[in-house]
Amino acid sequence: MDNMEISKEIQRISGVNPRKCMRCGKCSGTCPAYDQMEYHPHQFVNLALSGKIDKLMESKSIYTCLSCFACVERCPRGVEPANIIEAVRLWKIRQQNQNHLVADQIPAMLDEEIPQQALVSAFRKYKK
Amino acid sequence: MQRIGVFVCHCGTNIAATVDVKKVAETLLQEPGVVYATDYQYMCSEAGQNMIKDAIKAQNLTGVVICSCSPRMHEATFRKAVAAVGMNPYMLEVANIREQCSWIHKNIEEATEKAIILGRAAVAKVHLNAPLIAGQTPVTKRALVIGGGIAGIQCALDIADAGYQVDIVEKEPTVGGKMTKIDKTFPTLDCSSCILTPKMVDVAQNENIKIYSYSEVESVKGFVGNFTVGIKRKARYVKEDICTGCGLCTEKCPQKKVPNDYNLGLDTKRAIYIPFAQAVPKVATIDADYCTMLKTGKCGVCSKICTAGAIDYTQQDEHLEEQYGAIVVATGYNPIKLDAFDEFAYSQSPDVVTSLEFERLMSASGPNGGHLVRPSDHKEPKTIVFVQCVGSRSTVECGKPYCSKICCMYTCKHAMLCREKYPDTEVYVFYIDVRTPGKNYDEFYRRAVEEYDVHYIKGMVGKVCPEGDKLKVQASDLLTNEQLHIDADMVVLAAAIEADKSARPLATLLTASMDTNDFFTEAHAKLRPVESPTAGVFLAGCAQGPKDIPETVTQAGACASKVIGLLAKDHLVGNPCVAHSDEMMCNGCSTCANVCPYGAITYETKDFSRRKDGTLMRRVASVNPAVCQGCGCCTVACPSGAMDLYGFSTKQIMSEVDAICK
Amino acid sequence: MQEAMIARAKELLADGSVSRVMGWKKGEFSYDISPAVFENADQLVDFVYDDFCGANVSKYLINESKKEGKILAFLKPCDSYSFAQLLKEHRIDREKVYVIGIPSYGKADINKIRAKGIDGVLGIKSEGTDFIVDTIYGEEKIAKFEAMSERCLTCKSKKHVDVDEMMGEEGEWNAESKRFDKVAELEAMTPDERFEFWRGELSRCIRCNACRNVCPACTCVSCVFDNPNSDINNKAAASSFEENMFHIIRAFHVAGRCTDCGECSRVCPQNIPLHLLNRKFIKDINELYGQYQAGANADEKYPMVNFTFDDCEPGIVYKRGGNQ
Amino acid sequence: MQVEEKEFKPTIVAFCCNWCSYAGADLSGTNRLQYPANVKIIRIPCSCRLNPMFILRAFQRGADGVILCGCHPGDCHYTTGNYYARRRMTLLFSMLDFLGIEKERTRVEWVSAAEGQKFAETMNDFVATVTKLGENHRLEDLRCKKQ
Amino acid sequence: MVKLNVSKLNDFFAAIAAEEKLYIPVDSADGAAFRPYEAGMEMSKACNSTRSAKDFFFPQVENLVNFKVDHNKKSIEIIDNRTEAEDFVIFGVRACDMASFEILDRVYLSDPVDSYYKNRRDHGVIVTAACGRPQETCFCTAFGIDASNPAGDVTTWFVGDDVYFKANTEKGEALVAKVAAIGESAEEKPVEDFKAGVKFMMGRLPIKDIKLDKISARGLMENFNSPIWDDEFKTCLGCGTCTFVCPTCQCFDVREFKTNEGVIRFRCWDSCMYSDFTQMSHGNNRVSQKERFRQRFMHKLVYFPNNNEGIYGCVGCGRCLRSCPQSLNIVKVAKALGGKD
Repeated sequence: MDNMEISKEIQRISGVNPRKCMRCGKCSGTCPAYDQMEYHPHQFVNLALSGKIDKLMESKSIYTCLSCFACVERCPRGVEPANIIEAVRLWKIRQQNQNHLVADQIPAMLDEEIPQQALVSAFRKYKK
Repeated sequence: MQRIGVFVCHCGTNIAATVDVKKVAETLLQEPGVVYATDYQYMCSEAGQNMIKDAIKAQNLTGVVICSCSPRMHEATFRKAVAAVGMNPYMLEVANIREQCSWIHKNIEEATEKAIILGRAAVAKVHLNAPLIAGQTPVTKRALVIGGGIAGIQCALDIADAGYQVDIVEKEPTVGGKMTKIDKTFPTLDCSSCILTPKMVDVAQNENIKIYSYSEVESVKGFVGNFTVGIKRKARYVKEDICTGCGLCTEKCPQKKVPNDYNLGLDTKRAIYIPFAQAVPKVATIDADYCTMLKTGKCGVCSKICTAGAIDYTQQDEHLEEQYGAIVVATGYNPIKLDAFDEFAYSQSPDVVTSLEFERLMSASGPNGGHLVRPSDHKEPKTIVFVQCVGSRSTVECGKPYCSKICCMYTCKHAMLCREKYPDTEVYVFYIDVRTPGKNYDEFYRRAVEEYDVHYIKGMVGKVCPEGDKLKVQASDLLTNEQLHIDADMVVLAAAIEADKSARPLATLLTASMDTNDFFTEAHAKLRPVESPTAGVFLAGCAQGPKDIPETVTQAGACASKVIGLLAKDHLVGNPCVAHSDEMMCNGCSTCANVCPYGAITYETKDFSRRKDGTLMRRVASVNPAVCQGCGCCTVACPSGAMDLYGFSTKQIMSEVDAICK
Repeated sequence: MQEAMIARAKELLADGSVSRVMGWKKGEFSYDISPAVFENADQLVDFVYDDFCGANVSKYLINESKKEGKILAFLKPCDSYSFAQLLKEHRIDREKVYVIGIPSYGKADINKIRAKGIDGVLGIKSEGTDFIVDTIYGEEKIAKFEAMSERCLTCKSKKHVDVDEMMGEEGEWNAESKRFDKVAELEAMTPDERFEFWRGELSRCIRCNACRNVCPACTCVSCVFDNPNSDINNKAAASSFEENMFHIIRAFHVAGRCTDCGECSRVCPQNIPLHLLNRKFIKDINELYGQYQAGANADEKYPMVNFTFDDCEPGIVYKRGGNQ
Repeated sequence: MQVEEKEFKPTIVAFCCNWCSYAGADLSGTNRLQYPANVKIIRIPCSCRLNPMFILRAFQRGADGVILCGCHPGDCHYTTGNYYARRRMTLLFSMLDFLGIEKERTRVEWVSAAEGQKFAETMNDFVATVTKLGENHRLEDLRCKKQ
Repeated sequence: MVKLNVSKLNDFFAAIAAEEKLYIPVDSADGAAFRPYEAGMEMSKACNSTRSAKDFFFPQVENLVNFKVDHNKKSIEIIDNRTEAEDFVIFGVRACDMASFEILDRVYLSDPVDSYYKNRRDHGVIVTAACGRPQETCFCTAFGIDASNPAGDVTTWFVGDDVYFKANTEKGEALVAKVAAIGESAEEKPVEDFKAGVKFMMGRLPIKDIKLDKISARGLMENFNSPIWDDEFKTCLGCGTCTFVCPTCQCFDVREFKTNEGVIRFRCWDSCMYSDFTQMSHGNNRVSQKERFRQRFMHKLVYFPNNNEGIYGCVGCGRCLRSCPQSLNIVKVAKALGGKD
């Protein structure tokens, strides 16, 4: 599958139509984890649209997203950037044995700064 | 039985090359009722027209069929020609044998056969044609303007200048509308009041204009040229003709804690008030919700103090009915409520204001006399953040899907004025797009950026949090791809604008259509932009969609010219191809009225008793031919077939079907 | 029930709140009940309300509400929908009618009893869940549900709309009604099968106009098929086309206004399932334009005089419904 | 048999609204875009003027296909006419289908005054569809057949 | 008298159908209906057909004449499409319907003779069948009709497993001859017993004795002005069901249908229940449904006997009792008019 196809699949899984984005950046303006991220919510949408989803896939940003859904809540066009991240995460999980976090390894990786919500979110996704 | 003449046009070789025109004429001559058939090179030429005219006279024709180009091309020409010799123009039908026959077919045999069939259908239709005479209705030479903002004022002045009577109905105690609240206007930065108040005075002094301030439209009956409008004059408890507007009462009234609408609640007024110094009419009004006398019966200070004796606590709402020929809707706009946008902390901090409130704060007639201070602590703000598109271009429930159009420019104006008056203030404008289509608009915007050093940042503010005496603004800068955190003193929100709440019920009264955003729809988006589809109803200003002042004035002028065009006529000549109801068949079920886009159908209960032994009352429909536009929707909705359309009657269309399928 | 209704009617007549009563009158054999207007208390001796009062009386109120004085009307749930729809179309003066809602647990159909081979019916008595049928050829017994008319077996609502007073218990809207099953069954056929089915049914039509004249939605002063100026008027179906035409146009004219009372099929002397045509429209409307029940809501615009900007295109018909 | 099929030329009635589709048909003429001669156009003021009776009448009188063309939804000269027409035709076609009458014999297309090309294409396609279906038998009236 | 075992009935049908058109009543979705005989059909056991047998002589729609218009010649050609009707046999007509033919004959065969009707009448052979199982809606006895002994060209009785045939006319003789070929000659006794049984049953029917003489005894005007027309029958819907199922209703309307090539003039049943019945240029004489309803029953019970030596325009078949949507019918009218006691 090439990137464009993956992008389409991500759009399908997430139910997000990135063409609805009017590029106002309110999602990024509202994002609490902005500075922890390489790519920011408005870029998620843009990457999904332009088919450069591999960049996002390889980025740690998808794990630093807190899934707080502030971007979803604030978006004036109902684009739902966080759903793209959810979908990309899901996609990665489906790439069997490639990028799985092992639960036992997590404590070593723990960072004092990581918000609790992110941890809970991660455990929810990767508990097995 | 009709005596029909058939005239087949060669159109040079356009038709004759693929259609055997002679054969068409010969064959159609065999049709029942056809007494004359001929062909000619150019039927639309003067010679051709004369041929038709001569034949009508010589053959005593009662109907004419022209086989030629599209009726969209020359139907009017031919109708005029037959009318010149006394035939009713609606006794003529055109069979389209050029665009829909000769030009699309190559085989002569096929094309000729089709031309014959099309001609036969036209003959069949003419058999059932009846002379139609367009109805005439007189025009009441007076216009009503609903809404006394700049749109209404301009429109009323233009109509009055042409010599026609105009009434303005304004729901507020004064005309002037939103423009009175605005400090400066873009892109020239001249003072809003200075250009508006002379117009308000003109309106007040113009003999042709009558102002019903503090009034509302209650009912609308009638149709284009003949509207009867019920107007409610709300009780202001002050006799308008006696009050001199001295304003003494507004200083002495003991009830001081009334929110001042004029300043958008940023300060207070008395229970008896004159909205502002230049109000027209300059008459005091008592706010019944706050007046102690009206609420408890004890006080009466204003009455005692008024030397003119204008105060009347017993005043009641007054209802009157007036006649108009045309109605202009200029109900204007309001900024949306920002309750649903709490991320901007509008309800949490008094220092987060809407742009219109900001206008008042900046205005010399505003609560602080034009000195810009924060509403919370009356300190001068050092950092101001402007947020654009608050609620505009938003497809989520609380927002508006459209661009409010004026925000880019007024925000630019505000930013520029701030920097000019208080050069040590940092001004940030967060934008999605900056839209400056207008004369000198983009230059104005560039000046703000280049000369006044306003920080324009592409990106949206995500949230505003009041912290101490600061407003923490978190936003993204899409160009540098970083998140900004600004400690602002004030945040100004460019709230989306929406149609006034009174517009929807008014549209129902007028049977004028509206779009889903409650803006009035125009008769045609491009070609009839100031007319409503409902004949005689015209649109000016933001009632039709967001507009800035120059555009509003332009539209008001255009609207006035349309109104003048209507009022200049003594009679309106209608389209005779309108619907009509056979009351013997009608059962009054209202189905037709439900689908009529023009409100042309009304009902009355009539007595249909055939013998004197009893009364048989039935509710039956009647169509107002002056309002009906002839779409025919009602004719299909009507189950009994009582409704039919002149010019395209059920029988006529069926006879065409029969002729074609033969 | 019947006695209570008569007593209530007498009460209302006596105190002058109504001057006439619309109800049902007994016939010769206990199943041949006619709708009737009772002018005074004495006439109420013939008043009946039982398992055979299937006739919908709402249409009569059009003329009755034009007369002087108020009329008392007993309406079954299905009648009340028709009544409400007529009000919506300004056909009845609501002020002139006092409506008492009465429950209906399903009405019997004499033809179903006859179809069971029970003939020569003289009288029918209700006994628990059975009917005891007295015939010329002896006594017979039939379970009530076996005798229940098809329309009642697929009843949509036992709940009334717009009544002034209820007698007996108010019922519920029946969301589980299987009323569209037969339509769906036909839709699942091939077009050829459907054509054969309807040819078989409609070719039996004798154009007696019973379906039209009984229909509470057909209230035209003069039907388009009776209007000599309409160009489509006809008295008899002189060709198979005309058989189709009459029923297509009639169904179309009542589309969105038909409350699905089922009278058309009840009265057809040729047993043509005409209600299926109306139900087809109701089903389509529900599926394409959202659930709609004619008569249920006085303020709602009915589907044929309404639209949304994103209604489906007519082309949807090519995609849905029916085998190829 | 094959020969007969080839020779079958269906009678097609096209109802066109005056403001968009009739003008669209004119435009396809102006652009010399060909479509079969068996399509005959009847001008009506608006697509909402089309009574289902007209369609049935056409079939009775020997038409093999009926098509309605109107302004695109939202563009109606009378603002709302085609919205009503859309509902009416949807239900009518569905009913014809329910009675087992070939639904492909009826069609609605929205053709604007600028869409001459679309008009011609639509007509070509519709004629081809109806030709394939053959003669209208299910809604015919034998009395109107040519002897 | 000839008899035939019921099992051989179809052989007999086949023998007739081989030579001419044969109609027998069969069960269908709308009850018993006369259909052209085809091999394997089973004769209905129903008391009577849903629609009456008058359709054979007076069909619902009948083309009278065609006009062909020639535009080129500007001429109208009149095409008389009357042809000699084919011979046909109707089997299983009941006594009431048989009696109805006599009523129709009075209308259509009296001067001026209706040639369309006569044509069919001349070519039809009517085989009647005596009633074996009368229904509660039957009241033919009230009109002096003997359901056990109907007239017709041939009369048949279904007794046990046998069908007995008796020819009444010349046309009938020929038919019975065919039965004789496959059947056997029979005694009259079983038939007489059968008749007695039927008569006994007829005597027990609930509505057999409506007192028509009481109606006749009253004057025409008294009946006409009776209050019952106002009071008791106002729920009549004005549909035409009763007239269309009635074996004696004989009204028709002449209409024209414009074809692609000319005009077909045809007649079709009309109903006095319709608002446009006998419409004249000034409108309609009978303005309300009350008057239309009155017309129908006055015609059957008063006007017709007044003009036809006391013969009523009703044969008591009971079809209208079964098919009236609102169960209003001639029995209720007759009883209301004073025939109750």
